[in-house]
Amino acid sequence: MSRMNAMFKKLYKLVLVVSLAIFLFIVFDEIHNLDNNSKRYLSEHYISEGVQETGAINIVTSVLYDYRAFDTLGEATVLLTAAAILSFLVPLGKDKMLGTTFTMIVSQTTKFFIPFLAVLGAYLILFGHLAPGGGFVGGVVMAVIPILLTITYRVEFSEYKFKPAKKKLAEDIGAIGFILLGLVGVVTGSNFLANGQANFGPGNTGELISAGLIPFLNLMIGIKVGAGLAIIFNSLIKEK
Amino acid sequence: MVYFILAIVLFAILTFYRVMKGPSVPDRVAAMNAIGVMFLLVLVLLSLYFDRKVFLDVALVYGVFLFVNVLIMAKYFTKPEKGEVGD
Amino acid sequence: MINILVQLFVYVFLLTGLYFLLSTAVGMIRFPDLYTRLHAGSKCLMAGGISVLMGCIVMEGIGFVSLKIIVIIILLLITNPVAIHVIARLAENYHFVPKKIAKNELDK
Amino acid sequence: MMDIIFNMLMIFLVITAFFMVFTKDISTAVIALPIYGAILVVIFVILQAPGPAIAEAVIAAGLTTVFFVITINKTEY
Repeated sequence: MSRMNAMFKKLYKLVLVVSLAIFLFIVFDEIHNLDNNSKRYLSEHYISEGVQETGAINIVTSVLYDYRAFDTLGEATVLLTAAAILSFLVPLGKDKMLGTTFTMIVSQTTKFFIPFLAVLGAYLILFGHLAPGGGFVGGVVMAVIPILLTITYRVEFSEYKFKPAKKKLAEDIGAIGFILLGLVGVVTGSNFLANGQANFGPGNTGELISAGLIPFLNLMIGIKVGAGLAIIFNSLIKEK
Repeated sequence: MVYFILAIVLFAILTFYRVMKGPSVPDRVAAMNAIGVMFLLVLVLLSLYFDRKVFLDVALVYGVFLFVNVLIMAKYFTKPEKGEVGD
Repeated sequence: MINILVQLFVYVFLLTGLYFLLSTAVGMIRFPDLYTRLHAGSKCLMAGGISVLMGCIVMEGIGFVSLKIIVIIILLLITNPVAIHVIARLAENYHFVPKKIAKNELDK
Repeated sequence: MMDIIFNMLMIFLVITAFFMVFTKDISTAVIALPIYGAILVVIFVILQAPGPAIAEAVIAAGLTTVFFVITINKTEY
């Protein structure tokens, strides 16, 4: 009887998941029907006019940092809150987690690997408006450097190389710089975080310094995300 | 060209058997590493097939994070599961 | 003429890579032990991957794209052996005794 | 021909997701998570969207796994 009961429970779970999937498929097929042309006027406008209005070739970046820049500010605030609360709740302590001991091969490889990571992250951040990538992705790649140092050596070495006070300062610079760059739009007489409307000189599309404020916003988001994720990781790995 | 991509995806599905079956954690991590490298090759071949060099950045970033994944799994999966120590 | 030769080289490289990737998949399924599976996951996988990427370089010719593929090859050559080495270090915690080899060693 | 690859990848995605949900061990589910991310990256590249693909490669296949592994080591499983 108990085996029958267990089989029934397993079957119940499977039927539940399958029916939920079918329900979601029907609902989303009804809402996001791609053949329906009348609901897509906004994306048509982004695709056809986005390059002339903002000056960035990458349409995703032009949406994230120009049309919907306020949402990006909200996402950055979420990360700032998480890093602040984690570093407040786990103030000090040592790395006492169990882990396999690594040999010298891994540490030497990490030494070779870190400059490559720095170049890749800088490329992703600086070319955010010309190629896929942008501030968030480049910031995460930069945050891998302290994570690798923490894994292969100890937390003490990682915090000796990248001081916690400096990381907090970098995160604050990123958050405040984003808002100050947004206030430039108000000074010139248009909206907060306005780039295309305020006419900041889109420049020649396709060059490195073009698209007005978007490269600087990318740089600020990159600094902020990198420092914040490094703080979160080092706070998670320490214990009382 | 498309047939090569199809074949590599098939090999990745074959290797996923070891992730499902494998008796211990290191088996599964090694199979995960193999599947990741195969999908990296698929990404490079797709970027040549569509003739857009932008897609090579995706392959590069994915390779970096595959290495970080394997490193951190090997560092912090240390407690053996009960009753599953063997070959 | 030279076009046909380039096409031939591309097919040779890609087919060699596919053979090694197939042997990786078969080895991952069929080998009896953890350490032999690591053997399949390191050497055969790297041979297949480098062959496929060399085929891509030959197909593309000299340029910016092939430079990026060379960077990917160097990345794989640095990271994958270290990854396998680290997995072997992880296996030390579990105290594996490979049955088939250990019996023969103990009998002697 | 690309349709066949796309459908195969979708079936593989569903298999990986079901395996992640229904497996008994937590560490096995975490090991299957980067594979799920890799399949999604390839699907996004086939759909000609490099921006979401690179974000997926960073977040789902990278950061989420790192934080899950640390959290599992801190718990008693």
